Parts: sequence; C-alpha cells; structure tokens
Amino acid sequence: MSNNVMSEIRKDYLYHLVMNNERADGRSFDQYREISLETGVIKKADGSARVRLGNTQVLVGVKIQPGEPYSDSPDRGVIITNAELVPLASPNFEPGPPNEHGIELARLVDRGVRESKSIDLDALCITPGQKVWILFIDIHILDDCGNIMDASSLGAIAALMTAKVPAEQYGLGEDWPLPVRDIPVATTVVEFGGVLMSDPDTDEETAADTKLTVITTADGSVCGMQKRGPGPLSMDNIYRIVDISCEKAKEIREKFLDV
Amino acid sequence: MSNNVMSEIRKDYLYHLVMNNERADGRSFDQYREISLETGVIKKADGSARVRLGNTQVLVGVKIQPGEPYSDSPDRGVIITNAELVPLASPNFEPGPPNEHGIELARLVDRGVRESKSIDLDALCITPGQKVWILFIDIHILDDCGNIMDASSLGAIAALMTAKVPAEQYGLGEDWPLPVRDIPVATTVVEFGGVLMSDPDTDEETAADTKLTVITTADGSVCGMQKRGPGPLSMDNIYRIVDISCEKAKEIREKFLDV
Amino acid sequence: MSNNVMSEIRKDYLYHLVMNNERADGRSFDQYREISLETGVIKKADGSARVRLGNTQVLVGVKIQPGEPYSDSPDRGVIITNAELVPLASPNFEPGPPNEHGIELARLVDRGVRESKSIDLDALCITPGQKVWILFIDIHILDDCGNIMDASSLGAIAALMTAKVPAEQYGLGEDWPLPVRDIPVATTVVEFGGVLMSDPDTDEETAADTKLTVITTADGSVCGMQKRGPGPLSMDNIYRIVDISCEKAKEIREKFLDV
Amino acid sequence: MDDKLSFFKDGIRLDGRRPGELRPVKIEAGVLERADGSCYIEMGGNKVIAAVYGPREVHPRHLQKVTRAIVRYRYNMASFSVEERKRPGPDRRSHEVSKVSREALEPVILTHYFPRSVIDVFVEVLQADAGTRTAGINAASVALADAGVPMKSLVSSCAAGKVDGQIILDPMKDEDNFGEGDMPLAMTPDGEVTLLQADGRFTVEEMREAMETARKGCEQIYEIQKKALIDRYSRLEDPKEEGSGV
Amino acid sequence: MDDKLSFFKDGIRLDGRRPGELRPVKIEAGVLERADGSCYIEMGGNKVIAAVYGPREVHPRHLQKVTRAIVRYRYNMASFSVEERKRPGPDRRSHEVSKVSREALEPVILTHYFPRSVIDVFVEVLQADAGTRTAGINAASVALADAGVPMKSLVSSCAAGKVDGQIILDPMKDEDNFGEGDMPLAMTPDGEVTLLQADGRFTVEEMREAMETARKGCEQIYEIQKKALIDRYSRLEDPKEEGSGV
Amino acid sequence: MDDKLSFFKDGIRLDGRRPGELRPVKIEAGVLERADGSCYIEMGGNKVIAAVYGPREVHPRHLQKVTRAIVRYRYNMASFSVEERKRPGPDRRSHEVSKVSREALEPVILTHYFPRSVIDVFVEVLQADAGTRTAGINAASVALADAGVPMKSLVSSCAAGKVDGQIILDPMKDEDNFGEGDMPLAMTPDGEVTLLQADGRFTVEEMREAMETARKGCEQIYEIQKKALIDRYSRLEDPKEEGSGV
Repeated sequence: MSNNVMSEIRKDYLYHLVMNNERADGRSFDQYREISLETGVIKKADGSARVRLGNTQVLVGVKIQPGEPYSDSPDRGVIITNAELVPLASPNFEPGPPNEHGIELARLVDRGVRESKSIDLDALCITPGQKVWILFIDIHILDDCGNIMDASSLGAIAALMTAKVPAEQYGLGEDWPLPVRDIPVATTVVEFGGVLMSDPDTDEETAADTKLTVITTADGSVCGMQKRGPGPLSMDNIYRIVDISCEKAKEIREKFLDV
Repeated sequence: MSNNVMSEIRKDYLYHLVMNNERADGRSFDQYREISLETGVIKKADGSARVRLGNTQVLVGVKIQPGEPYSDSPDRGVIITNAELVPLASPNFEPGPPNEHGIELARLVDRGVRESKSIDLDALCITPGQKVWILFIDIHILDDCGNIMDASSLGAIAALMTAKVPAEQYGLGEDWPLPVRDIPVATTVVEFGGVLMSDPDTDEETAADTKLTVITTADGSVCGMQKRGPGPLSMDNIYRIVDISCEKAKEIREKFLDV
Repeated sequence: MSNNVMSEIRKDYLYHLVMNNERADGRSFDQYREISLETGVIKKADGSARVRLGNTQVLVGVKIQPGEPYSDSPDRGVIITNAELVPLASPNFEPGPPNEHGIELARLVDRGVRESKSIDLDALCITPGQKVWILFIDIHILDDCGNIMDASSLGAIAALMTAKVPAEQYGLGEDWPLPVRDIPVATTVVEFGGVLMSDPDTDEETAADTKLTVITTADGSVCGMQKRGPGPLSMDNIYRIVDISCEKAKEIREKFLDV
Repeated sequence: MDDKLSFFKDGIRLDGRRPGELRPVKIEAGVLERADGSCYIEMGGNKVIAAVYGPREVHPRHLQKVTRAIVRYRYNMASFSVEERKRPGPDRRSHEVSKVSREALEPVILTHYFPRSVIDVFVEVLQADAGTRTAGINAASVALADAGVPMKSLVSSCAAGKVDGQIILDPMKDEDNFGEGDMPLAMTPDGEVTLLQADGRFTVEEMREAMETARKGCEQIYEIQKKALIDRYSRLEDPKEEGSGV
Repeated sequence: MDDKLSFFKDGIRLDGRRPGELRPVKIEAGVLERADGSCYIEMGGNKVIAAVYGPREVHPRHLQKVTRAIVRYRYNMASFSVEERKRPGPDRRSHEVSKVSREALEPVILTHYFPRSVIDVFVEVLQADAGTRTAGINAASVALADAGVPMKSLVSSCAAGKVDGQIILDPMKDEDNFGEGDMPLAMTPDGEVTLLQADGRFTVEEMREAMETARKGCEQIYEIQKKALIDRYSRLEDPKEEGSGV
Repeated sequence: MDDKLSFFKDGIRLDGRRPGELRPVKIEAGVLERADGSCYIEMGGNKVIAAVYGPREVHPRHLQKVTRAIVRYRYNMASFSVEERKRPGPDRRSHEVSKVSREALEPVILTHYFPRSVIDVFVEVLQADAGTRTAGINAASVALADAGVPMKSLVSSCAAGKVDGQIILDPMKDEDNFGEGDMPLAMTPDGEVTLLQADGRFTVEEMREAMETARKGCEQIYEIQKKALIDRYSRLEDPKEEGSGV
C-alpha cells in the first residue's frame, strides 16, 4: 500500500464536488455502487460467492474439512479466515504474506461472522476433543476499486449461507447445509470535507484517509466496529455513521441475503 | 542468477567459433566434457556420489529414514528431492532457500527418478498407512562450471544405485540394498548459432540462453523433458535433440551405470 | 548491530582515561556498575527476574509447561532459551527474528545453565518417553547500556532459583519449587589499551571490540567460555581474565544469589 | 463458562470496582536510558513499557515520505506475558493491534515537521491482563511527549465492555473473556476519537453508552498521563533526583 | 486406481470427447479495471484470470536491466481452487510453473522497447482442473495484448497426454492423474515452441505424436484468443457496451 | 551411555590415539574453479570444503564500510553430513558457529586495503565428525590465502577436550558427546587466540592445560596448512599439473 499515490489535484477536485453536494460518479452520499452477487461459482469449494461492487470484484471460497479442535474449545468447530490481496487486484498490492491491510480485512470479516454468532460452532463438532469441522473462509480480492471490506463481508456471508458440509466425502454421513443463524453485514463510511459518504471508491478512500466500518446483525445490533486509517472522528459523527450503517446493512441484507 | 554477466565480446567469440564448427574447449558439438563418478564418498549418508563433469562438481547424498506416508498413498515410500545451490559453488548463487533455478533442478531430477519408476515405492512400505521409508535425495552443488543438471541427475541415480536401506539402525531387520529398477539419465543440449551442443559449459549456457533437457530410461523411452530458459525452439530441433539425447544417455548409462 | 557508530573522538577519550588508570564513570577496572536484582516481578511467569546493571535493564521470564521430550533423551526435561533483543532497548537492535548477537547471547546463557548441570533434567520427567516439563527461559532486553550478557545470565539463574513448577494447573499434583543444584555466573571482561576492564558499558564495548565471557560454577570451575568480537587475545590475558572472572562471579553469587 | 455466572454482587464487580471505575493506573515517564523517550505503565495487571526513537533516518529509504515523517508502531508481547507461553515474534493479532494503535497516535503527531524521517514507537507487553492495546497507547503517547516529539495533544485510551447486559468501564480479564462485548477507544482531550473497535453485541443505545463510558475513562487517564510528565520534568530540573547515571 | 480402468468407450473419452478434441474454451479479455491488461479463461473445469501491469518501474532497483524490460510471472492458486484446501502462498510447484510460464512468454515480448522497466504478469487459478499452467499462459498472452505490450505474436498453449497407450489432446483431471504421460506445450502461431515439459513415459515416436497433437490444440486456441481480442476492441470502440463504469 | 565407559585403554584412546595426538589431517588448496580461493580439508571423519569470493562489491549497499572490507562467513552443513538428516538451511547453532568463525579470521585479514567491499567465506560441511567448526576455520584460512586476500598470517584451529578427567587433543565424536568438556580454540602462529569457546566443566588448572594442549594442535595444523599452500603454488607454477581445464 506504500505507493497509494493520488495527486493533490484529484483530491481538490473531489473536495469541490463535495462542496456542491456531489460525488465523482454521480451517487448520493449514502448510495452504494451497483452490487451483484453470484453464489456457487467455484465447484471445488463447499461454498463460494463472487461479489461486484461497482468495479470492485471479490471472490470468497469456503472449504470445510475435518481437523483438530483448539485445546481450549474441544467440542466446537473452528473458523479460519484469510484474505489474499493478490497483486493482480491493484498496483498497490505486493506479493508475499498478507500485510497489515490484508490481516485487518480478514480479521474484521472473521469478527463479523464470529461475534454475530452466525455459525453454530457446537453443531460442527464431530468427535468431542478430537475431530471437528474446520471452516476456511478464503477471501480473494480480484479488482480493488475501493471498499473491498464491504464486498468481502458480503461475499463471506453469502458463501457461508450457500455452503454444504461435505460429510459424505469423509465418510461422515450425508452432506448437509451449513446452518447460518444470523446475517452480519459490514458497511463502511468515510468522512471527507465534512460529509459522510458510504461505500467509498478508491479515490474517495485515498482522499478521506479515515473510514469507519460497522458490522450489524439482522436485529440491528452492532457486532463489530473499526475505525480504519490515520484520522480522527468526532463522537457525533460516529453516532451518525452507525445510524447510516444500520440502515444500509438492512437494505443489503433484504435485497441480497433474504433467505 | 541475476548477475550472470557475460560480455558481448565473449558471446561473439563463441559465435565465431561455432561458425568454424568449433567449441572453446575443442570438443565436438555432441561431446561431453570428461566425466568422473565416485560413489560411497559420504559415510554418514546411506548412498552418495560425487560427479565431476569437466570442472563442474556435484555431490549427492541419499538418506533413508522411516516416516509417515502421504495420506493419498498410505502404502508407498516417499521420495523428497532437494537441491542446494550454495554460494560456494558460483558467484551467481546466493544464500537462502532455493530459488527457481534450484527448485527446477530438484524437481527435474525428482521427475526422472519418479517417472522412470526406477524406485519401487511399494517395496518401501514398513507398516501400511503408518510408517514407510522416506528417501531424501539431497543435491549439493560444489562448483558450477555449467550443466549442473546432467551432473546432478547422474549423481542422484548413482547414489540411489549404491544406497542401502539402514533397517538395522531402526530395529527393522537387516540392511538391504535399495532396489533400483530403471536408470534414468538426463542429457542437456543447447541451440546456439544454429547448431546443437551437448553438455554446455557456463559460457555456452549463458550465450545460448535456451536448453532442452531430456531424461531417458534404459529402454530408450522419454520419461522427462523440459525446455529451460527464455528462448524458443523449433519442433525439428526438438526432435533432433531428443535423438541426440537418447544416444548420449545410452553412452553414459553404459559407461558409468552398468550394473 | 550494523550501525554501532562511535566517534573516533570518543574512543580516543576512553583511551586517554585508561592511560590515566581511569574509566569514564569513575569505576576501577574490575568494578561492576551497581547491580539490582528483583525477582517475582511477572506474575504470569513461573519464575522471573529484573536485573539492573547500571542503566542496563534485562527482564527474564521462565515458563514451565508439559511437552514432549527429545527423542534422544526421552526421560529428561527440556530447556529452551531465547533472547529477544527488541528494538525498544537500543537504536542498534532491529525488529525480526534474533540475529547472531541474540542467538549467541541465548546460547551462552543456555550453556551456562546446562553445562553447570544446575537443573536436574531427570527430575523434570513426567511420563518417560512421552511427557516432560519444558523450561522456557525467555530473556527480554529492555535497555542496552552495555554488558547485557552478564545481566541476562544473572537474571536467568535468579528466575530459575525462584521458579515453581506449576504442576497443579496441569493436574499433576502440587506445585513445587524448581530444584537448582548449582549457580552459574557469567562475567565479562574487555581488553582495551592494554588493560582488562570488567562489566563494560556501551562505549567500552564498542571501543574494545573484543570481550571474553567466562561462566563459573559455585566451586570455581569454568563451565563456559566464549571470546566475542573480532579481536585477538593473548593466552596470558585469557588466564588473567579467567582469574578475575572467578573472583567477580564469586562476589556476585554471594551477594545476590545466596540461598 | 457457566452462563449463570454473575459479574456483579450488589452492583460491585468481581474485583471490587463499581461499573464505571478504572483499575489502578500507574504511569512513569523516562524509564529507559537508550530510547529518546519512554514510559512504563501499569493498568490493573497489565505491565507495559513503551519507547520512542526518532525522528530519525528511514531505512529502507523507499519508505520515506517527502512531505512528512512516517510513524511506525510495533506492539509486541513478551513470551512470558500471558498464561500459555507465546511464541516470540509478531502474529496476526499483533499486526492488527500495531496498525490501529499507530492510527490512534498519527492524528496528534506533527509529522510534517520532519519530512523524510521516521518516528518509531515500540511497545512491549511484559504482563498482560485485558486491555494491553489501550495501555500501550497510553504509554506510547507519554513516551512520544518524553521524546520531545511535537504533538497537538496527548492521546488517552481505555475500553468499555458489556457484562450481564450492563456497560462497564475497563474490563479485566474475566469480564473480557466471558462478557458480551468489548469496545476499546482512544481519544484526544478535546474529544476526537482516534481509535475505535468493537466486538461482541451492542444495541445502538448500548454502543452510545459504552462510548460515553470509555470517554470518561480516557479523561481520568489523561490526568494521570499529564502528572507523569510533570513528574518527569521536575526530575529533569532537579538533577539530584536523576540517579547516578548522569 | 484399478489398472483395468479404461479411458475410452468406443473410442470416446470419459467426458465424451474424441482423442484429439479440446475441452470447451471460453476467453474474455479486459475483465479487470485496475490492471493494465487482463483476461479470464475457462478451459474445461479450469477457471483462471490473468492480469498485466506495466511496463512500470522496477523495485528493487538492482533487478533493472539497462537494455530491456524484465518480465515477472506469478502463478498462484487460490486456496479453494483444488479438492483439498491449499495453504496460501507459493510452493515449489508454483515456483517452477511460474518460471517455465515466464519463459514461454519472454520470446514474444519486445522487451528491448522498455529498458529498466518491468512487465508483471499475475495469474490466479480460481478453479483447477488439469492444465492450469497452459490455461494461465493462454490468458496471460491475451492479457499482455490487452495491456498493449508490444509482442511478436500471441502464445498458445495446451497439453497432450497418453492414456491406455494412446495419445490424447488436453487431458482432464482423471486422465492426467491416472494416465501414462503428460506433455504441456506452448507455441507461437509460426510454430516456435516456447514451453515444453513432459513427464510419464513416451517412446520417441509417441513423443513426436504428442507434440503434433498438442500443436493442433494450440492452433485452435490461437483462434479463440484472437477472437477474444477482437471482441475486446469492438467493445472499446462501441462505448455503449462498456458498462456503467466509464 | 554407561557412565562406566572408559575412554582409555592402557593410556590409548578408543581410536588408537595418544591423549595429545591429532586425528589424521589432509588439506588441499585450490579445489574449486569458480571460487577465487578454495580449500578441502579432512580432519578425522570431517570432510569440509571452503571457498572465498572477493574482495567484491557489497549488496545490499548499506552494509558497506567506508574504511574497510566487511567479512562474511557462512558455515553450512549438508543435509546428509550427519547421522539424522538435517533440514537444509541455517539453524541457531550454525549462526553462532558462523559468527565465532568469522571473528576467528577477522583479526588476520587486512580489511582496510579494501574499503566498501566484502570478502565472503563459505564453508560447507560435507561429512561431520566432531570438530567441524575448527576444520572449517582451517580450510577457510587456506582458502583466503589461495584467493590472494592479504593476511597478517594464517589462523589454525583445533579443540581440546576432557574425558575421564584427563585433557585430550582433538576429540572425536564419542569423546565430544560423552566427555566432560570441549574447548575449541583458534590462533595465529605467534600465539594470539582468535577463537575460544568452552563448554563442560574445567577447573582453572584444567582450563590452562586444555589451552596449552590445543595450542600444540594448532601448531601442527599450521605446518600442514603451509604445506598445502606450497603444493598449490608449485602446481600453479608447473602448468602441466593443472589438469586439462586450463
């Protein structure tokens, strides 16, 4: 991410647009880019989803395999979330193990799934203390045109909701759909020029340099929150962002994840 | 390998020699440098061989130890081949884990051994699903004066042919000679200035920049092939190289590996 | 340690002091800086000690956990010593895995503990061949103002002498004090300007560039010795240093480690 | 853990605190000789030390920024700081903590005074209770001031939590592990939030209450930070107190 | 696998193909916004995406060549692309595939136009059937053209195999796993071979037959690659087709 | 091992040596073509090869010293050199051996002749008995001379040990593993000690005796090193001996 170069001119331009209540692509401040969601796209995965958020593209694959439980939760399944910000997706990504951005992204998606208790880990026990189902949630960023966080979060829950536990392959009975009990949705807002903008594109992310991501559950609770980027936010703006986020998450949930 | 500097002058010189049907060291185009092969040189190894190919020197050690089989072949022994291009051997080698050249070399030697089926992996099972013999073929390049591929391949099969399975040491009966059923030999040819040259030395490798390595078995079959280096080859030249390689491999096999 | 810059002027100054039989901080040549030793400072550790040697500060934590024995000593406990030269402690330390200085420090402390046989490894066996107590000695350098070797060695043995084996926590009976049978003490001397100086501070270490560390046991035997740094020492000076070291170690042992 | 466990007895928490009460906090500035600035903090059972080096030259050089200093923050846990020995070196958690902690301090550091340089902040957790990241930020903030790095203000940090459906200040280990939510926050004295994370489950109202609660904690910590710096300056002015090292 | 398994039934392969028939191939150029050039390919069950960045500046600088651009090629498999989850990051196999794939493309790239720069080719395998390296080269070749990198020609790639003693084109997973030989090949339209590997066991005659077979496959793929590029240019000329992104 | 094992029989060691006797030593200089200098040594069962490259340019450049050459020393064990196969690559032990070995040679190398450059010493242990570090230093010293690196003198190295309460020269494997002490030493011909390590347990008197014993070993090795270099120069002067390579 070291070379995330953006000319001052471009930033000024965005600022002037904001002064006129506009965004570069004509959206209103709380409007998302067009979302498209396709599930079951990778046959080799047990669950998968391809999300397009404007030109941003993210592919999430879920693999479910038997393995050992953690010693401090011997009767519960395991969730392992990983994000690959492969250099194919952006001139700012470099090959190698995930850097702090990839780690933060994966951990936020993971917290959304985990803290919303959307997956019943108790149901993923095979033999207590010895064998449990391990869920690997692998996020593969394909095209970073901004806000890969929301796209990844949406892809992850969609992949989980359509995943099957491949029991038969391991001689453990019939395959069964992974039970998903809640639907966490992450929404991200930036503050720039005094206004709050949802779903920032690359230029807006760069110009604003501080984002707040709020993850909410189906009942409107907050199950995760993270300020990202080196700028401050006032408490009032945080409250306003949480309100915007709850509403947007509801819309996304109803439109794309309604079971 | 990044600093494999060779002056244009040196390359021109080699080119002019070729025009006169000559090589810098006076060999004919299909002639190998002098080969010497010594086995049993490392007492701590279960099989070993030191190969000299002109000034190129390679040492191969084989260690055989009990270990776990792969889960998809629970009743078969395991072969693990590794090549260390240690910085002692060339100003172009750097310390650290094997780079793509070392990996390619090890994988090609490995494929020769594996695809020729020279080692009966079924015979290396100790307890099905639990314990098998693991063959470690470790290639240590000592002096890279060109064509370490052929030297490594020769060293590997010679070390295997003289290796003993150290069963006694592990309380698994008497030591027994590792059974070797076929004798794969790799031979390498470069195209340069319109001619095909076997066993390139360092300068020839650098000037030609494309090599074809062909691995053949005792019955004259091809059990491995790899174009190496960033240049094209015509199909006719490939066919001619395969013919040259088969013949050279036969000579090497008869002269050095005749059991 | 690559940028251990010290002006020639500073070095000259130290040299002139030596010519006048002086050290920069007024100590005599064999005098240690003020030592303070505090044990039990980290409740989460099973043994711990904070050592101040002048402005040098080192924290040593000992953790004792059940684990697998080494295959070649199935009935004996295991000691693992590690030193973190974290960048907090000196502008010369860099983040990342221990470099050769950290490794040498850890291995020297380890050898002192091990070769003095101060820990009865046989007493740390739980189930022969399966489970033994593993002692982790973790050295955390906090402020490197010279001679972290002696401070670390003192901290390690003090932490061990006050450590308890946390048996209860693992359902293995009552906690019991770790039995310590000998008290190895490391003392370091530099040669500079023809004189021998104990307990060098940072400037003296840099100016002298060669140190000899001698580790002695309670009965005055040498259980470890290492010349460190790129300079030679005469045999006579080595003998003198060993004599000085034995005496200093005795003083330190009596003053700080008398049980 | 038994769901029936209660975190309160007569409105008092398991360690004797009221819901809105901080654990004891002790801060000392200038505890290291080699570092340009340093600070030691105890917050409940947490023992954390922070050091600042810089502004100094950047290596490798391609990380330099032509208009400002870069800030690096390395949060590290000593192997012996936690119940089960931690493998040395950074893991995914510490990478994330380092990132959000750096971002918690960047807003107050006047980085444009020092183009092409780096300000390094190193935080070592010597003993961990719940809340090491907030303790680290508190210490780092004081260490930056101790190093003389120009700042708009200090940053103060603490967490709010949710246990038994109630919002509490500064959760200790059990409240963090078995409670319903954790929300670390950092802020400047004028109320700008520079770090905000949350996990668990909060209604929007609880989220607001937790933020207000954490804000009050930060205000108290701010006073302790200021006092530590004043003590430090007094010691510097009165050389007799400085020990034999000078 | 049972040795008696037959790979043919009435001369037809298990997936319904004749011996010399390719699996269905679908190629689309220009599928990514950020990359300078890109291409998505499906070859049977393989789903592969390629992106090209550059010519651009080289980091670290000591890799620069004063007379030409360097080419880097990174072949990577997504964790979920194969039967058993793959650990993220390169392994020995992917290092080798990256090397031979780069060497398959270098002969056609006019690298001397861009001294001191780098052309980066990134290939992500999203779903793997047999033949991912050849699919990757096909996609990378189109992505290079899409990026406007000057090339002598495209490169087309596919494998021949040997099953039941017979040479076949474009082996699918079972034919690759349980067959007697595999020979991936890449070539230019004028018949220069830029990648050649083989494993298994081929007589010299079989080797020649396999190469001729693979050559025919490459010729068919070449036509599909060309068509994908023509489609791409048509879309570019007709902005209405370009979607709402522009 | 049985504590009652005796390391002596009638004053003679298990391998037939007297207490103060070295194992057979064979040294050959100039054994590699690519390296600037090289040396092969056998000391008992140890087989070690050393190569020197340089003085040459330093990469990465920030390691350069403006007033002298830096020396790098890489001690490496071949996987097959020991009883149980060793994982390739450096471990903690080899890092330490590399460090003390480099420091054993630095005092004699005239590094100030070559500012901003590096002298690389690579030592490969092909077969290990006890004493690989001393064998490596002996070979490296000759390889440096063979490379024409200006030196004040050679460095010679061997260990003393303690078994059955008696000091011995040049311990072999069993004496090292089951003995009471090991003390490797390196020195210049004029008696300056450039490497000294010890583990085990020595009284101060034993320590002195061990050092004197090791010194005598070094003196013998010095003669063999000199002879190897004289042989090397004779070969160079008499080109007929140089083999067909020239």
